Amino acid sequence: MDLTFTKEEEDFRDRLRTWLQDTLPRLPPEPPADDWPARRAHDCAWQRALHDAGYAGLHWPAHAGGQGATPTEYLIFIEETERAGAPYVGANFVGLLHAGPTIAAEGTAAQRARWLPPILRGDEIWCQGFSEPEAGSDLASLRTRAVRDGDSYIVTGSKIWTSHAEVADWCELLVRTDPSAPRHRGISWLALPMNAPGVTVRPLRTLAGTTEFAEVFLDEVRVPVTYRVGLENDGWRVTMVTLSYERGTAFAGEVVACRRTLTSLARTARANGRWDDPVLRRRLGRLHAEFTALWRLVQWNTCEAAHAARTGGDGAPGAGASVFKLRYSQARQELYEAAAEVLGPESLDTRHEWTAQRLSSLSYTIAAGTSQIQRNIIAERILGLPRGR
Amino acid sequence: MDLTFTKEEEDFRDRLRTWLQDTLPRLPPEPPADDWPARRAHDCAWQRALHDAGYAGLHWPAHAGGQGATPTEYLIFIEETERAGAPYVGANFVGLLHAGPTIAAEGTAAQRARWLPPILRGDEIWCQGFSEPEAGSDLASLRTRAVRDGDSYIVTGSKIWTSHAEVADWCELLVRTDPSAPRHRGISWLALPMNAPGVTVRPLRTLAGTTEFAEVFLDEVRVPVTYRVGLENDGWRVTMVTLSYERGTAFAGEVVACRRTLTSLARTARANGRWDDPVLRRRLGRLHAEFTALWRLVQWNTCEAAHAARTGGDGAPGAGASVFKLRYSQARQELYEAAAEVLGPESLDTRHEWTAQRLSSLSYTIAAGTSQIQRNIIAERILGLPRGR
Amino acid sequence: MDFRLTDDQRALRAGMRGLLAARYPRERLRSLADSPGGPPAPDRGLWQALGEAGFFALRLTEQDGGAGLGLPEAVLLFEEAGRALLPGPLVATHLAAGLVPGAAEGACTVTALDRPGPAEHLASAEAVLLLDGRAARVLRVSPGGAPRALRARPARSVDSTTPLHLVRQLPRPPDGSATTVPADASRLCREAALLTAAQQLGSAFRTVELAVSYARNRSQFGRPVGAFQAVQHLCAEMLVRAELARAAVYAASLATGPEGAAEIAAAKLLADSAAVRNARDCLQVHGGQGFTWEADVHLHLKRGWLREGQWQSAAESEELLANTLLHEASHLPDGPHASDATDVLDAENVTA
Amino acid sequence: MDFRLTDDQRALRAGMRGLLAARYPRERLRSLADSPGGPPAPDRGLWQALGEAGFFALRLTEQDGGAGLGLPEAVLLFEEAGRALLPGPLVATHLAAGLVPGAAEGACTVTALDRPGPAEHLASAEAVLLLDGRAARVLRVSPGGAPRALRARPARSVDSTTPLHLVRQLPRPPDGSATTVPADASRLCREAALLTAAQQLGSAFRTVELAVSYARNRSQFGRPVGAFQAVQHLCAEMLVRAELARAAVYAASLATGPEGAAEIAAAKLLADSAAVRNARDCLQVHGGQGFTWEADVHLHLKRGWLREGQWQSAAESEELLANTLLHEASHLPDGPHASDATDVLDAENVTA
Repeated sequence: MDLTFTKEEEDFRDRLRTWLQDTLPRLPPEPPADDWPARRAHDCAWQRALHDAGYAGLHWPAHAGGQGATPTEYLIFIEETERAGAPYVGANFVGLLHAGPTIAAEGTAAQRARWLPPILRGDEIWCQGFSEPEAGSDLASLRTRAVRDGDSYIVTGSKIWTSHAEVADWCELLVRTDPSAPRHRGISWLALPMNAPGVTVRPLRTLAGTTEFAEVFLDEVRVPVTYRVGLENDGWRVTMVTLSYERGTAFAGEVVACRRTLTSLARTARANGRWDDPVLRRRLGRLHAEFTALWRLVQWNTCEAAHAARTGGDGAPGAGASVFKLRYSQARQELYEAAAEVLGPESLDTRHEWTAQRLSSLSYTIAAGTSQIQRNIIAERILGLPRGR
Repeated sequence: MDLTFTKEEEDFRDRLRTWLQDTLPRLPPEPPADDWPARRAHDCAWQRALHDAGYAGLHWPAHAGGQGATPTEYLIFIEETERAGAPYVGANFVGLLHAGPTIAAEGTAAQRARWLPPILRGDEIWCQGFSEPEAGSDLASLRTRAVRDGDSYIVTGSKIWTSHAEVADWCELLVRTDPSAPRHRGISWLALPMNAPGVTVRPLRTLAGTTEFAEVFLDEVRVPVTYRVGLENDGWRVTMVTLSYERGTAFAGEVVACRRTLTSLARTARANGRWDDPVLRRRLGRLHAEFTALWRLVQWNTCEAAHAARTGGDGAPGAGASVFKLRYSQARQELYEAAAEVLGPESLDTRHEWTAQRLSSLSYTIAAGTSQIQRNIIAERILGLPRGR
Repeated sequence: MDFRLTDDQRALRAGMRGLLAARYPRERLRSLADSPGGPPAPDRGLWQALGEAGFFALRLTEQDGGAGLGLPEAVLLFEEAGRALLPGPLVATHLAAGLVPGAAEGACTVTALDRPGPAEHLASAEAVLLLDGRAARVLRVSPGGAPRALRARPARSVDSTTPLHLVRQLPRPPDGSATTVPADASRLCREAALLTAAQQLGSAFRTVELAVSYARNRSQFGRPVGAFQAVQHLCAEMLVRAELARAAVYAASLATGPEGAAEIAAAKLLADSAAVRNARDCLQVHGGQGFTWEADVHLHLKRGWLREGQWQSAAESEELLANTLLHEASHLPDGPHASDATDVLDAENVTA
Repeated sequence: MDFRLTDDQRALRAGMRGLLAARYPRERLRSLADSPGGPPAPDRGLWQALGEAGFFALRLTEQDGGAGLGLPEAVLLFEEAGRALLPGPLVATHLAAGLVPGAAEGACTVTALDRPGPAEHLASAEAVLLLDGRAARVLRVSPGGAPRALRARPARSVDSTTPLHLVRQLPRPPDGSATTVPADASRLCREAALLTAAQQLGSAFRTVELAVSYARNRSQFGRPVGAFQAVQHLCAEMLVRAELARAAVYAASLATGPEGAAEIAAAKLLADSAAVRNARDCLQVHGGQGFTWEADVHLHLKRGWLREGQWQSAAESEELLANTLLHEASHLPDGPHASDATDVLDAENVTA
């Protein structure tokens, strides 16, 4: 057990910190939340800056154009960028964390050459077409179908909960290529050009009034067979690689941010007098314990992943990530409940960032596998309980 | 909506209160908790006193030897006896609240004449033989079998969680009379004489170190067919009448007692300084709300039962009793958790009554249908959700 | 004692439900929620219809133009209003009937405050009921903006059907703008808490219905999600919260005398929890659908957040209930139950 | 950074587990729990075996007869002790190694107190470590009774394998009976909290195992109860609590410097919750079986209750953590995240 850093890691942190100090003040201000083209431009410029400084695809393998950093270095990167208040990964999320790693792991050399460099440079944006209106937690029941027609698939169906669809160039798409196969078979993974004829994007309004998600309708969209990653009907396995990334270090930056928010809560409570209420104070103290432990759990999972990578595993976080996701999503909601308590009547004003976050936090126990699904995974895959029926 | 009482009800309450004031000071002191014969004698003497004063079987119908009181009068009886600190129903519990009402509802005239008067007079004690080691929540899977042999059944098997078995005269017993029938059929209800050859009682030690329960082993015990109540193989239906009593007003007295305990907690906390902790104080305040509402729910259920009785129903509480049981069992545990908080280190001493109660409260979310089972009942029978599989 | 509703009470409730179904159907709620200019002022036509139906005058005597009914009946009507998420300063206008001309008939809207904090529908109100002192006061205002005397600023309301101002200060008692009216402010505050609790109760039962209906119809993994124990048990706990709150709210509407304040505090506490936690669980049952603007559940959650901060917060209710306990404790006779075992133990062998 | 256990640490843990399996098998625990005369004194033979295995001297330097290891290794050993529910004043004797002759070798037992309250194994101890002041003190006592200086009375211990006294008062500093020893009391208190948390952690993981094993083997309604989602989800939450506590406890064992106190408070808080709530849920999974004396789960629950009150209560940990937050807040730079939107809103249009 060792939580200290090597000389190399400390050097990496120092270089990064210096670069962030130099770079962040020169960035343009954040665009308005509902101006998608401006947000795309902003996010891409940040990604380009990272790329030019040698930080793009930090934890991607070298053969995919990445820097081959260790998981520890990647964690340092997340921690330092978040602490410095750097822009979020934003529109580059799917490319850098889902589609890119999938292509890196499962794509051909030609596919890697075509798709990965523009992701790393911030030239192309990806979105995700997995969920469907009728297939939520039960992702494998997806119905969007792709029928082979010569060198193309003809794709028809609809997808939901697609972030950044309005401004994306590509969509990583799961389609059913063999309707007669068992649910988890017969699925394929396609790269869909968002400008293809037959693709319609309709913004989806969330309960927070925001439109960061969209529905994507596909009406006989023609996708070249060469845009398929992995074998036909092997898309489920290909996808699992991607999903396990989503359940891993993807939340690490958010934990750092939550810890900062917690500190701000204390400061605000002290300023407005609510700090004198021991019930609230002890609640904040317990949240401090929770987020401290969640950060340690991130480190634990990172070290496990690093070990797996060194010993030939793929470095993808295992089912243990469900433990983290389950608790983190709950703790995040508790954090913003506590924030409402700190704010008092001010919490009824949605202009307050914490109120907006309180609303958006409601999706955390639902998105990327509901808490109910996570508990099933833990019970069956980690604890080995018999399959629920 | 009317929570005031009629003149008749107020008169009933006054008479009862006067009688309790006269009678209770003359009762002998409570015997030690582990002296079962003494406890039987004590409980029977109290029941005899009730009988002689005209309060025995208050809510039983007249044809069963009861007083035919309304549910409201019965609730007044429970409230007043509990407030006055009268003895608990104790060893007479099964007779007065399970076996007796079952015989009253389903027995023949001869059976009623044989069994009911001794229950009401405190002459005979009943215990309950329903649960089995392998059939807990899944009561209908019971295995104790009864084979017909002339005018008798030959009964073999074992029962568990039987209160007062050491001192009981009779046991209301569920046995399987048709092993080939579906689970809920093929069960019969028998009155088992506890002194019959082949009956062995072994005390069962609870986590509180007490032995109020026992295991009952039955080795080819001969029970006359005339001791069967209801039709052969109709015992499940017969039993449901009994069980629904258990889930009804049976807890009403305990709610009154819990409200008293809560008041004592406040007094103790004030005396030992813990009242100054707002976290504890607000916790007690919330428990006050819970128990206030639980008492109102008892009144609500009582009025519903009274209405059902007036309009020809059987007065037995319906599935709504699960709502009460689910919340009450949880609230009782929270009450004694709060008590431990009030006591501080003293709570580690089992001589403290609240510590003993904290331990025994742990059974409340398990006994008489676990909380999980109660939630199933509410979801499926009240809310009409599809059967879980 | 008959806790159940009388036939008249059932008829009253059914009438209110019918009125709302006709005048305030779900489409109306949804169109209000989608108002492009933010939360709209109350619908004056509907307000007048409520007035004609006796919603505001309910508890005035017949000679004062009322129905001569009591808090139990008012609770039933407000439960229905909460169920339908009817917006508007319903509680304040109801309390103002007889105190502010036009309130009883639904000819004007009145909002109310017992302290600085959120004020609903302030800009459109004709009067503000000030309940911060011993006697109630009425501040007459001209609709169209927030009155200067309150130092209020408009909020971007989280509840998109309820416009909100955050009020910084109430005018100090000797203030010409506010007129004292013959009503006990603390009684009105208790009644406001109770009627707000009734609205929360209605919302809590409505989200049970929404969750159950969704769970019956939505299929995942080849069966209705309502067949999964995890979903069943969420729904069961929702019902328990609502039923417990109902017992508390109905009983509090009948309570008279000094213990009434504690009963109302219990009612508010349990109804607030039921409304907010049920909406929360209903959202979870709905999965991704629950996170969309189109589902109604978020409207219940946001209204629940607003109502739980009004009139009596959880902290205030809990402290009031705790103090009531202490008061009871000082009157507890030293019966067989009252002895505290601590005393027994303390008397025992101490090795010193 | 490599948070995972080293091979040496794994070997150390395996050695401890092996020692306990041989010297303190489940039958031994059960026979202690059933002792007719109440909770027995620690088994001196086992105590000596622990001493020989280096359990107490672990962190002394090699020249002082120790293993020269640190808190991370101690945490692993105490986790194993907690897992097996090993009774005895393990933490106090471990802390007393080097301060009380014989403690390091397991030749004597030492209990400890940081304030009046419950003292475990007081009657059989050779010394009491007093940690209420700045410097640690040692009170030498003759086994067989509670020392008069402590004004203690014996309790009927809820944990039937841990004899308890309730201590009324610690001897005031200039007291001839207690000798000052060269150790910082507050450091020892923090270490005691951490090692107690490690025991709770071991218990929390053990009750996960017990629950899972029972759920796999017990059938109801024609299938293992572990196939019911309600039971599955109880077990899943148990694991989450234990894993979160583990991350906190292991990290706290590595923490040095001023933030160490907060890390230890977090570890104690989360490990206490994990131990007590897991035992509680494990009991529920066991159904009626869990309510019997024969099931082990109640022993975990009762030990958990005892340990959660020792060294740092939840209230103390939470207040400490809250104050750390405030301290951090005062050092927070005004970066883009640090601005409080309240300030933004307060500057806006106030209509007054």
